[in-house]
Amino acid sequence: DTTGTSPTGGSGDIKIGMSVSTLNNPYFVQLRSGAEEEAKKLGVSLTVTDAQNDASQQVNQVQNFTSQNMKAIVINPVDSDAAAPAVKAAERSNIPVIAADRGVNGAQVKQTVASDNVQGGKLAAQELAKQMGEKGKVVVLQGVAGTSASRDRGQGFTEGIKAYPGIQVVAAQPADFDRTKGLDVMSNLLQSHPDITGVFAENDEMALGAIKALGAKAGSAVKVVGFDGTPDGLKAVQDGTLAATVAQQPKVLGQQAIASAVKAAKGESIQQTVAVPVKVATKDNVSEFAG
Amino acid sequence: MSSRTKVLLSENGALVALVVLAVALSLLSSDFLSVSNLLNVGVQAAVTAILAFGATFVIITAGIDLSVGSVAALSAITLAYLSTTSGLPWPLATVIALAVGVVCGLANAALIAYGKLPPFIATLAMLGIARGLALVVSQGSPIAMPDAVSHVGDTIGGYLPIPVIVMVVMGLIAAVILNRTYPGRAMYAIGGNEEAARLSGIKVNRQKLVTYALSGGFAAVAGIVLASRLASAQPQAAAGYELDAIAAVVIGGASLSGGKGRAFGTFVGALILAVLRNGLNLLSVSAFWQQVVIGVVIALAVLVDTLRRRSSN
Amino acid sequence: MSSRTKVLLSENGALVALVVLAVALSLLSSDFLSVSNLLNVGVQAAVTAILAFGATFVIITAGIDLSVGSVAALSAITLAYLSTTSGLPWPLATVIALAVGVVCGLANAALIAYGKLPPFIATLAMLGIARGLALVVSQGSPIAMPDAVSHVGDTIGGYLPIPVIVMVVMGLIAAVILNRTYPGRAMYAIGGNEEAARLSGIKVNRQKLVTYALSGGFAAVAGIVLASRLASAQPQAAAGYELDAIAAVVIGGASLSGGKGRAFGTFVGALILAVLRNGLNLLSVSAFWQQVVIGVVIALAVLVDTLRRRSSN
Amino acid sequence: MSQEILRVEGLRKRFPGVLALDGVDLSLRTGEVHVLLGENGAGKSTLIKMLSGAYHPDEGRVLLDGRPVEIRTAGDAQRLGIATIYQEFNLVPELTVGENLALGRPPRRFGFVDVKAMHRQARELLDRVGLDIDPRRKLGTLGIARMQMVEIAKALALEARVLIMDEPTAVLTTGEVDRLFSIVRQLRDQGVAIVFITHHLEEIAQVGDRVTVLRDGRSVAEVPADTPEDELVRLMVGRPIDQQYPRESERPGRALLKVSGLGRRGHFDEVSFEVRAGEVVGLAGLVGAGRTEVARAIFGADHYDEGEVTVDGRPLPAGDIHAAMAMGLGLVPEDRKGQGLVLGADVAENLGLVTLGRATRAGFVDRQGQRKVAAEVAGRLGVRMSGLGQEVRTLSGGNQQKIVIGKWLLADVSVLILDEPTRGIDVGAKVEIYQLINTLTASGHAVLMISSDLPEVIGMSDRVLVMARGRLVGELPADEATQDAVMALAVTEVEGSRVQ
Ligand SMILES: Nc1ncnc2c1ncn2[C@@H]1O[C@H](COP(=O)(O)OP(=O)(O)OP(=O)(O)O)[C@@H](O)[C@H]1O
Ligand SMILES: Nc1ncnc2c1ncn2[C@@H]1O[C@H](COP(=O)(O)OP(=O)(O)OP(=O)(O)O)[C@@H](O)[C@H]1O
Ligand SMILES: [Mg+2]
Ligand SMILES: [Mg+2]
Repeated sequence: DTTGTSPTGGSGDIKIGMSVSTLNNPYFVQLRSGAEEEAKKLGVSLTVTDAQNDASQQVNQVQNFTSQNMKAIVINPVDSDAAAPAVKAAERSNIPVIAADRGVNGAQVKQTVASDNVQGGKLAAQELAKQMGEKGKVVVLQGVAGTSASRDRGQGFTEGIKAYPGIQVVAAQPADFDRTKGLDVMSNLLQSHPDITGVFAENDEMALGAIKALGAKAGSAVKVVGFDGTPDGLKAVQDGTLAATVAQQPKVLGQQAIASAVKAAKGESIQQTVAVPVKVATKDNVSEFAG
Repeated sequence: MSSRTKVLLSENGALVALVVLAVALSLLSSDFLSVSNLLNVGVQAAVTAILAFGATFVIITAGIDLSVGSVAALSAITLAYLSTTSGLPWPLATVIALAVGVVCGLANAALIAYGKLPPFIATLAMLGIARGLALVVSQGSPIAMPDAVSHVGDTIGGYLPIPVIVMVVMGLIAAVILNRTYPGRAMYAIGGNEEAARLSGIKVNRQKLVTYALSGGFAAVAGIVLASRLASAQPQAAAGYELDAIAAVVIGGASLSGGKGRAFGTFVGALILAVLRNGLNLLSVSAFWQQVVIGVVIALAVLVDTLRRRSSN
Repeated sequence: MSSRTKVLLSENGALVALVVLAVALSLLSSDFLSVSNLLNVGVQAAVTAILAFGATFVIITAGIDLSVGSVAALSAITLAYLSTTSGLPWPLATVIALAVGVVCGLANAALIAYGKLPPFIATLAMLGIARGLALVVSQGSPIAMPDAVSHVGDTIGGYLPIPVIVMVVMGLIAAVILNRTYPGRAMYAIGGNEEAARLSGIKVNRQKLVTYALSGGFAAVAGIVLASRLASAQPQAAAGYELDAIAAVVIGGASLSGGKGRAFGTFVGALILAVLRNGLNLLSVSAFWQQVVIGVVIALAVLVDTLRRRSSN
Repeated sequence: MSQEILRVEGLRKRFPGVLALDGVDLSLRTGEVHVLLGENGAGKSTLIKMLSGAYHPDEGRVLLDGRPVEIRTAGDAQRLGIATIYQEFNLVPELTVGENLALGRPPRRFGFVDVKAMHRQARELLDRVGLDIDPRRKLGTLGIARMQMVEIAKALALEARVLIMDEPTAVLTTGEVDRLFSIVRQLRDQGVAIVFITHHLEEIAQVGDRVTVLRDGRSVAEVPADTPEDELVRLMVGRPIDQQYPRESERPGRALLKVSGLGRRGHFDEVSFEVRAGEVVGLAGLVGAGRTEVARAIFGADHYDEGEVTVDGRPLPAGDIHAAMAMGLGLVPEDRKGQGLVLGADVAENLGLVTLGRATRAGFVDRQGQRKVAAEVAGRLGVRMSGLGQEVRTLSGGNQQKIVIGKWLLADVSVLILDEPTRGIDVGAKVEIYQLINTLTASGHAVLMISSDLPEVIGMSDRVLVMARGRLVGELPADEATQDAVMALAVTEVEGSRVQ
């Protein structure tokens, strides 16, 4: 057809739509660039939309993809449960759907490319405990209340930290995945808990804010563990201010999702799940994550 | 031009903007004018439109309701919690969910009418309170909607989406209330000149209760439609929708200083926002540029209207 | 009571609420009243307060500025981009960043004064446009701030935080503008009765340009302070701060219908919000309940004020 | 010999649906008071708004000192030396009196507003118009009459060569009117050219020199100010009016409204009187005597601290407008813009406001029926409008006032309280309103009429009550009520009055 669309990455006749939960967060920006690189490499046309963390807007976008006759859809769900109707709608139009980063509950997708947030939370707990010498007080900086990322990471961390009786979580407060709020909330918590030696932040942005608040204590007296492995986060690991970050390799995630989507669009069979491993980046291994 | 058409166009200048926008999009994208896409737009406008109908009442009285998004979420969570978690029959749960919306509205109105709080503050407080309660009730996790209610998100005959029907019905209700009922006429008088309304025997405080209760009730309906579409009630649903709802009302020709506004205008305003978002997706505008384009088009849409009005004078 | 104190209390009822809140918190948490915590609160209030001072101008003219948060982010990104990425000397980059804020404000005002757009729509459009441009310029990723500028986020002598100083200075500037300059007095006249202002020879459109330009300029300062605190400019910084800024102004005694408002009141309003958030952290209120508590306390704070005012009549 | 300073030729102005001005000529000389006369909606205010820069003419031109001038903004008018007192106040209630007086041109020092100088200048101006109030007081707390004096003082501050006054006396009582006239004469003697609009015909001979009569947007005559009133009326209305105050008294029946010992701290004290069926009771007094406050308290618009009100023998709960209306009370407020009208709504909507409840069945309003009755009342009062759908904001001042009264005429009230009911209404329409008052009392209803227009109170009342400083100081039957007698009572010094 002769649409006036101007998709990014390639001009092949395979059109793929991708709805990203949010582009407000460097993590998902990287997910997108991985996807775009792969699309370019494979010569397919890719349309990326930003759901701005709004599940219903995401449903709208997937519906719009079906009107546009996309050959495959990649959805990075805002919420695993809420994505189901969108996936069903695509299914009715016989468009294969790949879930990236988070799974979809209550509907069948062709493939889930995910890194396990709960698992990542556990790894974060283990790494933090290790660096704290398995004792001391910890505060948790939570993401936006009610989001699945916050829920799963928090849950994993809580489960993981139970294994260390010497470690006590003295406070858990929301900082909305935001660097400024991470700074403010950490400053406030330091007033009531000046003796903490560990911080778990449910994403790198908040961790970086917390490091600002901790000043010289960050990396020495207080160990901060973040989540996501964003460029700024990895850099902080390198500098030694961030003790560790749970890196999810968003670029790999994006690449994998597009590769699978193209296969599905061509009618090739693909695996039910692909797990992109979560890795803990510490000062020792951070160089592996560069790029 | 018949006088009816004239009135329609002069009082709903936004309609002109909507038509221009639709024509432009159908030229730019061959996908836009398909029936299925237009129905899509309708579905996507539904939640904002229903919230905006409720906000229209409030804005006509020169008030503002920032809490509509949160109240929508709280109502949906209430419904899902009561029926799915507590096992109440869904019709009862639905009635209670609607009542929750109305009660939130009444609480807003009580603070405004009797506590003399500025509507901005009272409803900003409710924005936080209702959202917080939604999180508390749901423990931060989505709750599945009962299947019976989830059908509200479906289509009739695989074609006509029920959210569109609900939107149209709520719009008609809003129009009838505004044009034909005592509370509706009182809203215009209160927004136009509260003191004159009071001295004419209108019980201003009581009418404000009605106004905000309606807004809360409409928000509850919007919340249920939203949750039904997703088959799941989300504690974070409709966050930030208050600005969209108010924008729809103002694009539709109402004034935040009160006394003006129509249900039809609001409907057009909500459609403009939905068409715009749909169009940007169809045209694959990059995510970073989308916000810029939305901003520019909203400004242009209202500008068309004011310029047209000025030149016709 | 001296007549000055009386005026201070009667025109700034929010002060009473702030005192009550502070006393309550110091009873509930032994950490609250320490000097270091109070300085913390000051730092955390700074960005909102500076944005709110700018919003005060606009609200006094019966306008509204929803774009302040986005404009703050765009200015900060501009500064960081020009100096870090493009290698411009930081003083020049800073001047350009401030100019960007002012230009955004002027664009708002042009739409409002000459395009006759409702301020809500014009600034909502700018909210999207400025945020979008911030994303476009930064490609969605944070940009490091130049070290020289980042010192704005530091403390003097390891104690006195510079953001607090900036906040106080901006507050004084706002107060002087409002009380002692022609544009300031014109703002009150325009907000109180725009027609009367026009017929008294005030160039209303030109004064609106000044008003929104000031709001944009203040937003740019706020954005730079915010980015300096993090040593990094974030494209998503200050998202949603517009509601906080407007709330601070209204809590401080201004009316959205214009003609009323003072810089000191706004300052108190911003402090109330910051104290509240700080207190919730100190008391470790659970994430789900925080929004409820914030909502309730904001409503109570303003209620205290209106009830006190009513009983004193 | 005075010379021509301002000349208007063939001015034309069209608004949607109305041709407001249809070729107006006017010639103004230095040192004269030129009266503009015309029915409500004749185009007087529109004409002067084109001299003040508020509107732009569609056709025609304005010459100042013989040269054509473009007056695009209020600033242009100020620079040309034209100052205007508008019919509707152009003041900012939230600001202080002093700031209102300096609006748009505050004194400055080093670029900053010099508040001290501003208040000093304000004090001088207030003294000039004889207003003893603190310039630091918020304007919004003043009554209507004193706002009018502030508006006058504000115009004086401009030291203009041409001073335009649109119905400045409409809300003033005799005392202020005298004060105003002495200021006007003084300015005239200094060579200022003054345009003066009024509906009080007796004022024309007192201050005027020449009169231009407008009819239907056209200037139809220019006559000397000592032209007999009958002739002026004929020129203006097109027909003579035989009787200005056509009161037909009835035999008073039982007491419908009874007020006993009413008091509100700081406002009024020990107010007791009754109004009987078929009666028109006038309430006179100086500005600030507290008449409006008493009326509002009776109607339930304000609270009161002591005393009791009964309607037809039944006690009326305090502060409850709805109850007052249910028992048959009505109030036409003095401030039409602030309290009487929904300016942004149309004529039909405003006329139907009071009867909204009555026109409602099962929650639904019979808007068709409402429009029908509204059309009838608008016709009876001769409201000049393009249709029932015209926004009230765009009606002429007098026609707006007719709407405020009209909406209460539609309600079936047993006691109607009128606060300055004929403010700004032309002579012809006034007689129409008086006839309606007669109809009301003839059918056994009662009227309490507050008015600063002494001839009106005296001409239309069966009894006149006089207030001073928040107290009732006397009562005069119709045949004893002369202007002198009323004034003598109105200036009574009240012993122990708690009103400042
Ligand atoms: N902005 C406007 N839009 C529409 N019509 C208007 C507007 N302003 C005035 N008019 C109409 O112009 C006519 C003349 O009005 P104007 O105010 O000049 O009358 P006026 O002579 O001052 O009457 P009054 O004695 O009642 O003050 C009226 O019919 C009025 O309704
Ligand atoms: N809003 C207000 N706040 C405080 N005091 C007021 C207010 N309005 C009026 N007053 C005071 O109440 C008294 C009477 O007011 P007002 O001037 O309205 O009386 P009035 O007899 O109706 O006179 P008129 O109607 O001729 O102006 C005055 O002392 C005035 O200062
Ligand atoms: Mg007039
Ligand atoms: Mg009065």
